[in-house]
Amino acid sequence: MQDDEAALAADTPIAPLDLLVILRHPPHGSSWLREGVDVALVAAAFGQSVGLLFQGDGVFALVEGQRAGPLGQKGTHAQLAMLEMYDIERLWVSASALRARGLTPADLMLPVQLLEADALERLVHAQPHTLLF
Amino acid sequence: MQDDEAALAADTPIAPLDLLVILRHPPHGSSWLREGVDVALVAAAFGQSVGLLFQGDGVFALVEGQRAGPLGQKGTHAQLAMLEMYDIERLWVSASALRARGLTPADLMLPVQLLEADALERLVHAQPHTLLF
Amino acid sequence: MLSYALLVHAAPYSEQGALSALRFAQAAVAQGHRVSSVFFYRDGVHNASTLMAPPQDEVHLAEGWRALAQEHGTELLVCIAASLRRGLMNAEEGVRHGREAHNLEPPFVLTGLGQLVDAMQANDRVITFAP
Amino acid sequence: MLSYALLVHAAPYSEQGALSALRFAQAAVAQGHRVSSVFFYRDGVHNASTLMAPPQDEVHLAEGWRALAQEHGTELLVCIAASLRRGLMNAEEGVRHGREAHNLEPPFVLTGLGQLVDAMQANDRVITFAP
Amino acid sequence: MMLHLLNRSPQFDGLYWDLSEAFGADDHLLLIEDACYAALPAAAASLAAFGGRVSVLSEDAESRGLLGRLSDDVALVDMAGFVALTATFPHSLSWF
Amino acid sequence: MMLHLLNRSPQFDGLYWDLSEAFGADDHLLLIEDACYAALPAAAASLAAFGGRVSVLSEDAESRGLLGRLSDDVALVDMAGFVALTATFPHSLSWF
Repeated sequence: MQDDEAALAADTPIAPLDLLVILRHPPHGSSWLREGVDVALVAAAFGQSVGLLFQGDGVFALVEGQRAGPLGQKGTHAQLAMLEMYDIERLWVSASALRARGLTPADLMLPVQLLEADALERLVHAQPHTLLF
Repeated sequence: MQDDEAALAADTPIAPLDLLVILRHPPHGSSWLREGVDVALVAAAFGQSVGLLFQGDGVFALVEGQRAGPLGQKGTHAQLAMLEMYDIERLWVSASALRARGLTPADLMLPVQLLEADALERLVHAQPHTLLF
Repeated sequence: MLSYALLVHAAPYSEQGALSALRFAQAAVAQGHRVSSVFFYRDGVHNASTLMAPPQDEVHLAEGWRALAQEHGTELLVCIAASLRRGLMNAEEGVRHGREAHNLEPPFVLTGLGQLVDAMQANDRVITFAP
Repeated sequence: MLSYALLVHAAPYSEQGALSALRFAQAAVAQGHRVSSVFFYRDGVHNASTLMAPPQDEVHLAEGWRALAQEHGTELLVCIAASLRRGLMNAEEGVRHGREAHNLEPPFVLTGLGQLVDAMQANDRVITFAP
Repeated sequence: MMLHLLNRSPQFDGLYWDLSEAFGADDHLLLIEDACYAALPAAAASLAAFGGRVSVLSEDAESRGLLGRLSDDVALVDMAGFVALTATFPHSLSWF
Repeated sequence: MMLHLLNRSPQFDGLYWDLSEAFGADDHLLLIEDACYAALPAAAASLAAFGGRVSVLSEDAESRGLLGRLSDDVALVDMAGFVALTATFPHSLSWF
């Protein structure tokens, strides 16, 4: 699924987007993730350039093979599958968060760019608007 | 402030109460603690024997010198000061939780009994009804 | 066959806990147990709102609880102190507080924490579902 | 003098975040800043309830927000999608959903997430208050 | 004999610690909701204190895409099994 | 230059870790609500990554009984100072 598994090199410039959404909460157990992605989708629908950064338990949102829960809890995987349709193609993942959870990009449902701490710091500081969920 | 700072000895029997309330959340930042103590006070008002076990950040509820927050947030210290009036006199504190936060019984507003893990386990298992907040 | 009381602290739709509680209650009665009462506390009180209007493709939690009450006689007890500050009130409290509306109706019943204490004594099991 | 938008995720009375947001807003206007809008999302939508009835010795959060709107022209924007599933609706939505009551009134306004996106662009600062 | 219910991810390690203090030799731990992530092999340390007396709710693990990824020493139980555990153990305590 | 707002106790160490990954050399951290407990000397490890660029909201520390107990290298700011920090730093990010 990966078109670029390499960590962002230290000298790669990071272009500012209109909005960066950081997703730290795991999917399913609460609606943080879903309601965070909703903001990203709406901003994109309004023509903004939007990127997502998955940190902490937020990386679990990308695990392949998720499905709706019992009683029709929708989860977020279907929402994430729509990102490309909304031109949200910049998906960053904290490399340390992924490692700590025993996951690799091959476990994820979408291609992502891994960020070590230095690059993650540069990404966040390059953005004019960031929201965290 | 202490009438008994010693940890519960391994062979001390623990009498069952009608209700044990475990308080794990810190005061002020949320109403978990306040609404947990409310349950304890109501049970005591109904004539039940009630004890409180402070674990984790719950030990911060006992820190001396708390006051109402701005805008009149009440906190829980005033509530805790009423415990004796409700005959809630069995207050247990996780010794490890207190140590991890750099606190000693002298920092606390009420006399408590410290419990190491073994005694804490015995306390919890001796109770017919336990609620956690 | 055991009698259960459930204690629900979890807000509807914000956390999974309310759904877990409803699933558990349905599974318990399916196994022949009795779910005597569900006590809603803290943000769990919002499970009782008559104004809840989730999207059609999502579970309607308040409907789920009402069905449990109607089909299995489960009491739906809602803490009055937790409710009033959070914006849940029945017709009687609406009048008392001079409001023109209310958003809590039977089978949900506003009640005090004493009922939680009673439910703990009266049932074989008490299971808490939290955010 | 800067213009601020606040984003409030915190439920009233359950967490301190809603109080912190109100305190911050009051302090910001006291310093001559403008708080253009407060956007209520997730469980923060309950801040808007007309049925909120806290004890008399506690802060009335909805009143606090209304005062901010009346005295300083702050827009009080409430996410409609987050609200409906959680049981907050205005008169118009009440009619649309066939309910006899509603619990959201001006100066609180139901609106979409697009208004949050707009508020982020239109203000110098966006500050989030969460549970 | 006590059944402990846990619903938070291993990120809440203070919670796991507090639970371990109260956990007895004959107790059992059921992982539900976001606690399912504790059943991943990478989170084994978070369950070390519970000595294999751990189950995970299958429907919550399944919705999260975790079936086939879980530690071998964590048992899968369905919702009926969850109810059965609460019936078997005279006391339940929920940690969150 | 970024102002980071944090409102959870040091128990949430995954949160502190994630924040530290995003924290820059010219950034500042303001502890509010239950994050005040991070300013206790016993929690110094939780703030090590932020190199002394840390303040705590005085009214939240005071209501918790923490005044006089705080680490020397954490600055006290009142609510007006909180507003001033958000004015000084062009961007703010809340962690919770």
